[in-house]
Amino acid sequence: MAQKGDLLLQMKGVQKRFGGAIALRGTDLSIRAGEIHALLGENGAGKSTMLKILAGVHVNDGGTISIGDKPFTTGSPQASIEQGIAVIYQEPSLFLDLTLAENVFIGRQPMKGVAIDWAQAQSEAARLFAELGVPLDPKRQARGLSIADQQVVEIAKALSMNANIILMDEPTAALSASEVERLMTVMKSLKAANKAVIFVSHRLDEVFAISDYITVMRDGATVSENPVGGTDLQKVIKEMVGRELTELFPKTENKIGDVALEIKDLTNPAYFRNISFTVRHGEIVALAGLVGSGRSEVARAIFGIDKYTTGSVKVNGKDLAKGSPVAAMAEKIALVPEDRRQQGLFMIASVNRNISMESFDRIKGKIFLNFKKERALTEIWREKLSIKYEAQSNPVESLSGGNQQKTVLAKWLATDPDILIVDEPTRGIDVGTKAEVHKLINAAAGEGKAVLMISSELPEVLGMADRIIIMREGHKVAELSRLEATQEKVIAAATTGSKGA
Amino acid sequence: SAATKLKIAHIPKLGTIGYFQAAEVGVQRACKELKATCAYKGPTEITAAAQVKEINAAVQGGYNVLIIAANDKDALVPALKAAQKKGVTVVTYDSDVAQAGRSVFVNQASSEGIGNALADSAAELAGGEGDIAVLSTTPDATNQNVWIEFMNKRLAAKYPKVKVVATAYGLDKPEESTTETQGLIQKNPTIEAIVAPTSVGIVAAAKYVSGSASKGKVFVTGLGLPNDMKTYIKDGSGAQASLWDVENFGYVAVQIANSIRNNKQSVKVGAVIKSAKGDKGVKSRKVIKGAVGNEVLLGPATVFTKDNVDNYNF
Amino acid sequence: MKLKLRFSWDTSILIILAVVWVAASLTTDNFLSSINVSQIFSNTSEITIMAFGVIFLIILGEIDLSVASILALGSSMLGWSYAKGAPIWLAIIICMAVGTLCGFINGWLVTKVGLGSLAVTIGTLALYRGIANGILGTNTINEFPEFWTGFGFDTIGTSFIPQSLPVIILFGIGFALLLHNTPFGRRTLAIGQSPEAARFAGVNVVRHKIIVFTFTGFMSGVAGVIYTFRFSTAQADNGIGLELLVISACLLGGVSIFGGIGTIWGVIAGVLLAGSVESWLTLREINAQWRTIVTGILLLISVAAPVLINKAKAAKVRAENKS
Amino acid sequence: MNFLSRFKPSSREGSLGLILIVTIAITGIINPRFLTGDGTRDLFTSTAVVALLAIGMAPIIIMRHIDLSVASTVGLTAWFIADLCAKHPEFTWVQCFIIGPIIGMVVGVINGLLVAGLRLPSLVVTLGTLYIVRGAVYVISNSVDYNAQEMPPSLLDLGQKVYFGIMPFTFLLVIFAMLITAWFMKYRKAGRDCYAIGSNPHAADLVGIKVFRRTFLAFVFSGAMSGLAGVFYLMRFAQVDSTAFYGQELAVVAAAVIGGVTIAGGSGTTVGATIGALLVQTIQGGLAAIGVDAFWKSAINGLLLIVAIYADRTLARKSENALLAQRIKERA
Ligand SMILES: Nc1ncnc2c1ncn2[C@@H]1O[C@H](COP(=O)(O)OP(=O)(O)OP(=O)(O)O)[C@@H](O)[C@H]1O
Ligand SMILES: Nc1ncnc2c1ncn2[C@@H]1O[C@H](COP(=O)(O)OP(=O)(O)OP(=O)(O)O)[C@@H](O)[C@H]1O
Ligand SMILES: [Mg+2]
Ligand SMILES: [Mg+2]
Repeated sequence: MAQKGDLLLQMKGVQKRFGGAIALRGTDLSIRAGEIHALLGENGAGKSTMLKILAGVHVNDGGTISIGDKPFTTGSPQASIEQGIAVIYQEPSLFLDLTLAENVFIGRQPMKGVAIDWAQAQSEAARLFAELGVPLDPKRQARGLSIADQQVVEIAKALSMNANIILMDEPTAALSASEVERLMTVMKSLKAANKAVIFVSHRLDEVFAISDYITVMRDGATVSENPVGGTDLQKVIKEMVGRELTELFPKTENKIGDVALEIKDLTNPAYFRNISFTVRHGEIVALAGLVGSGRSEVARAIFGIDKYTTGSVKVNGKDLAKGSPVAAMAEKIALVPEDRRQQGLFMIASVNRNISMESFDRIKGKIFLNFKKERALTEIWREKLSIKYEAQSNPVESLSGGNQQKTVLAKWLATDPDILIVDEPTRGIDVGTKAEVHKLINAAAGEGKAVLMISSELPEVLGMADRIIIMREGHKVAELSRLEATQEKVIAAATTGSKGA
Repeated sequence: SAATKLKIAHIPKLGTIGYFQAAEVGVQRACKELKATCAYKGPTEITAAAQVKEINAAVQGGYNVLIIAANDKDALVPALKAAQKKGVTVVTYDSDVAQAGRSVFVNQASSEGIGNALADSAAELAGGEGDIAVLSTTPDATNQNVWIEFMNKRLAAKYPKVKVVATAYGLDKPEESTTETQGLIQKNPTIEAIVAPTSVGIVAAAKYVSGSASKGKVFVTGLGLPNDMKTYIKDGSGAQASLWDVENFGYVAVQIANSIRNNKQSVKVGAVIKSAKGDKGVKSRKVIKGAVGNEVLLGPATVFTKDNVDNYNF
Repeated sequence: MKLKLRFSWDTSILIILAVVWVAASLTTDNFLSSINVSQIFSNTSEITIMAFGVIFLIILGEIDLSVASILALGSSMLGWSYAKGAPIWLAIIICMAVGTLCGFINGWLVTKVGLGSLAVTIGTLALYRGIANGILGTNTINEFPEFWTGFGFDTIGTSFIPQSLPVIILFGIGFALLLHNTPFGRRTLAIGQSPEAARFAGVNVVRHKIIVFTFTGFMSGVAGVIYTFRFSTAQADNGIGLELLVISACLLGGVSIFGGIGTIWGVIAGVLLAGSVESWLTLREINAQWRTIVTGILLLISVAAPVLINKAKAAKVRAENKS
Repeated sequence: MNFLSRFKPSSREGSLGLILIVTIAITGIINPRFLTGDGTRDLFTSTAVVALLAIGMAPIIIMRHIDLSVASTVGLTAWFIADLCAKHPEFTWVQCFIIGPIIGMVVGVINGLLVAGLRLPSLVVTLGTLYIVRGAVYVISNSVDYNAQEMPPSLLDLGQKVYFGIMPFTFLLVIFAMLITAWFMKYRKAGRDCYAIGSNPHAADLVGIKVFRRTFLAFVFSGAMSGLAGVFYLMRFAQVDSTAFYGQELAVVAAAVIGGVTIAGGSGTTVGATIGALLVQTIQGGLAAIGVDAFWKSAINGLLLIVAIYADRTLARKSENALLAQRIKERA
């Protein structure tokens, strides 16, 4: 067993190229036992690539890596697992057909004699979920789990491996405050057990709350490594982005117009009941609540992905047909979904094909698509959102997580919607760009668009919204104006609000 | 003009089954006598489309005689017509095409003769009275349908107490033929004989019966190769089978093609064709009017029983 | 990575096709003769026509195994109605209408009833051919007007161009444009890549699938017309077993069986490759049994070659990076 | 008790079993002889080959692959064994049962190396080997075929052997294979890996599953089962030529798919696959036993297949709805 402070992992001058693109140009990182080490950097800086090399997904082209005093064996996830490394990937990749218990223990199921001991696997999994504060049913299939719950299962899986080095690539991106707190408790106990945690996050407040060390990366190289006491927020941001950021939530006062979207008594008994609210032109309304409170389902119902049983959705006073995204799009509604890999993007398709997917009218001649216009459209949005990619024709799966998220935003903003529904719009986006995205959303509202924003990041909710609607277990429990809202009030309503409200 | 050198393409229904392999032996025997070039162009699936490809390729390859057992009486005609226009002699055997597609058809035996033989054998196995059933190939197999028709006529005339109560189709596959045999017996508990005028169906039926509770109660007869049927003819299930001399079949077809091509032999109905040396003692064959047009008969079928089956090896 | 692989697949099949053509014309006298080229085209005409529909389905992530049965049912209805006295143009329309209806039924069962397309079309494979069997029984209809039976068999004037070729070229260009240059084609690819994301992108997945199933049926009906006239035969077992050849042609042409990837020209190259190799071997008098083996080897090479090439490339790149 | 409950079919297999029983009952009512000893025995005998292949195919489909070469492999083994037996009259059933799976495994190894080793799409690979193996039988056999007289009597006798009046030896082996694989797929890590690989191949790599080994072995297993099925084929038909079992691969896929093994991978069981095979055969045998008009038979067969899939789907939806209802209760 490692002692606190032992050097567990050392990476020196690590390099990695993908075809022509250089992801890592000589990165250093050293991790000690009993330490939580944050890895920060802009989208595309190479954080995930670093972790994936350790996870055995990629092989580094240059540099040296050692685990303890032994050289690190690269090349297969299996080898990494055997060397005591567990990974929570940025994109959850569960086995949707299998139960949660199986997902946690796949390949390492507890045995009784020659047979797998299912009862034990299930009780172990249940224990892990409870520890993380999310009481999921271990016998349930993973299919249909919300992205946040999927992340919880991923975390449980990594914990169950009992590894010495735990890599966490944006584990909190999909989680709301209370789950994040639980996770932090777990991280602290890992630290107490003299394990090492590498933690990647774009939520800098969390980073400062829990890490012992902070390494900042930029353009594939290490910029700085400091103990958390030896640096501060502004300094870290400057190192990451290369400039000062004065305002994170640049709220502008917009002229608020007529009601654009009116939701009345919307009910789908399995997910939400009697939800009513309005969003006016020029207004940003936030839907807040814990993971699993049913916010995404409300958004899906409005946009027509799912059907609702009773209630109504009105756009500019007219009833909107239920269950038809085509009808919703005809009314100029856009929905930026929460799960970019499954719902937002066509992973093997190129960047420009993704961006033009909802905007054929803009790039079409009479019948045929005009590829030139398509490329021009992509170029516009690359500039607006500073999306990083090597070529428009590259598949989006080769983009970094944050840049994938920007692509989803781009394709929907390109439709120039009247009503913009965004579900976790800045999930995985770095601070610099986050400010850009917020500016864009504000600008959209400024143009008179109605914006409905779902977000689990409280500062974002408080900083951006004109009004906040809070949901708990499928019910609307509170509605607060910008002036009334405080962090405490929102959390209180989300966790204990009465369902009758 | 001098006799042209024969270049013969033999196109059976299916290249891979014993029946046509036996015919090919006869084709080769004739080729050797005639010093002709011969090729066996058996398709691997039993379709007209596959045969059309073989026909076209043979014409392009410079073959001047086609010996064909047709998978379809009409679908081959356009291709065969085109071949004939290029001076190719076409002789069909075993199963015919429309008159326009060939010079003459060599028929295994008169359809009536086969029908009668089937009827006699079935009546004998059923003991002169009782129910019998038919297991054929496909519902639209020309040969089988004609034979069954003649069999029914003979039964009505000569064995009025023998009744055909059901007809099933095994598609010339062991799997389907077996299932259909089971079905026949389950559906018609009273049947005493199954007539299978197909070399695949008869074996499947005989195999099933020999291993079921019906052994000794239901008897199988029909058209089958002696080697295929030996086991069931001798194992006490009392099966019978009959067939014409398949090997001579191929031989005769080639010899007739040669007579047409090199000896300017007429094949109008009524003409007489002198037989070749190797034709198992037959001196001459007469062109008669068949169901489709002019045809030549191969000769009677042999009935294989446990007393004679060991004398044959094909 | 993926893009390069797709590119290599297309190129590899084109290279193989070129090699086959050169080798064939060097080793046989008449491979490139007008009559043989015309026969390659006419022998593959039904497969090509059906593949134009099936490729859209495979790209969608679905499959249709019943195409050859639809061909047979359409053909039988053509013959049946013609024999009953319908004018030939009406009989042709009936054939295509029956095909369209069959395709629609497949699509309806898959999308509205929610059954898997593989299972459904294994069922309708038996069903459609069975209906053809029930209607025509042992009958074969083969008296068709000369003008039509020449179609597909004859060539245009004295050239080597078979009459069915313009139809195929027309369809080919039309479908290539449809798949690669229209929103409809883009949506087809999108559904195949991720049906869920397509729904979020406002694609009416159900309607789209029904449309594609329906026009695949229509194309099978067209193939039925060509088949009927090419062999001058309307009967229940027309085109039996063609479904696997159609699918092999698509796969040979680089269409991903998992959906989302495929090109029309790839499929055309795939069909031509299969047809050319078969013709070559036939001319070389290599018997049908060996041809079966060669078909299989060709399929294996077409998938293995790009992967092996890519592996070699990657190894080279890695070696360069290391040094 | 505990032991029994291990094999208790989940609701999916339960619903399939129900459909099977209903189908058998309907046939039995129309023609009672379908349910007599001979009738039941025939049902089992005629299902044995396809069921064995479906059991071999199930793990492959569960892994999101497919093996289309099985029917050709059956043809190859059946012919090869008959050929060997014809040349070695001293052979008994023992040699056949050893040689069959070995020949099948050779094909499986080739498939496995191509699919697992090079990561090629299995549909294309096995479509290729379907043609190659069948072509090889054509060429090797040179159109020679074999009949009962050339086969070992001990093998044919075994093929006729029936227990309890209804259970043929071959189907007993099928049940044995079904139970072993069902247990393996549920209670061994390797079995669970198959489900994981089919469910999310990419994630399977990430969690360190030995994807190559599992995939490779699944194809070898399927090959072995095809080889054994080749022996069963001989025991049943006592005749073989180079076209034996031609074109039956889709029947095997149909059996597995109807048995609830989803083509998209990740779910299904060998118990389901076996029931699926029985169902397909019951429909076919039932139609023969009822004496349906030959011309319409294939149409009705197709229709019934669709009805069976529909019924299964409806029953499956019932259990989904039950889950949803439970959720609604929770939320209330
Ligand atoms: N498989 C791949 N093929 C090609 N390029 C890749 C691949 N994976 C990553 N890259 C590129 O490498 C660079 C670093 O990506 P990486 O995913 O490590 O960024 P990151 O720091 O994790 O960003 P984010 O915060 O957005 O997740 C990016 O430019 C990305 O486009
Ligand atoms: N198809 C489904 N079947 C069963 N349960 C589901 C399904 N979809 C979602 N759930 C569950 O329903 C609950 C509500 O999920 P939902 O996605 O609406 O949460 P949310 O409030 O939007 O949270 P987040 O913003 O984190 O996604 C979750 O517990 C989720 O696991
Ligand atoms: Mg990342
Ligand atoms: Mg959500």
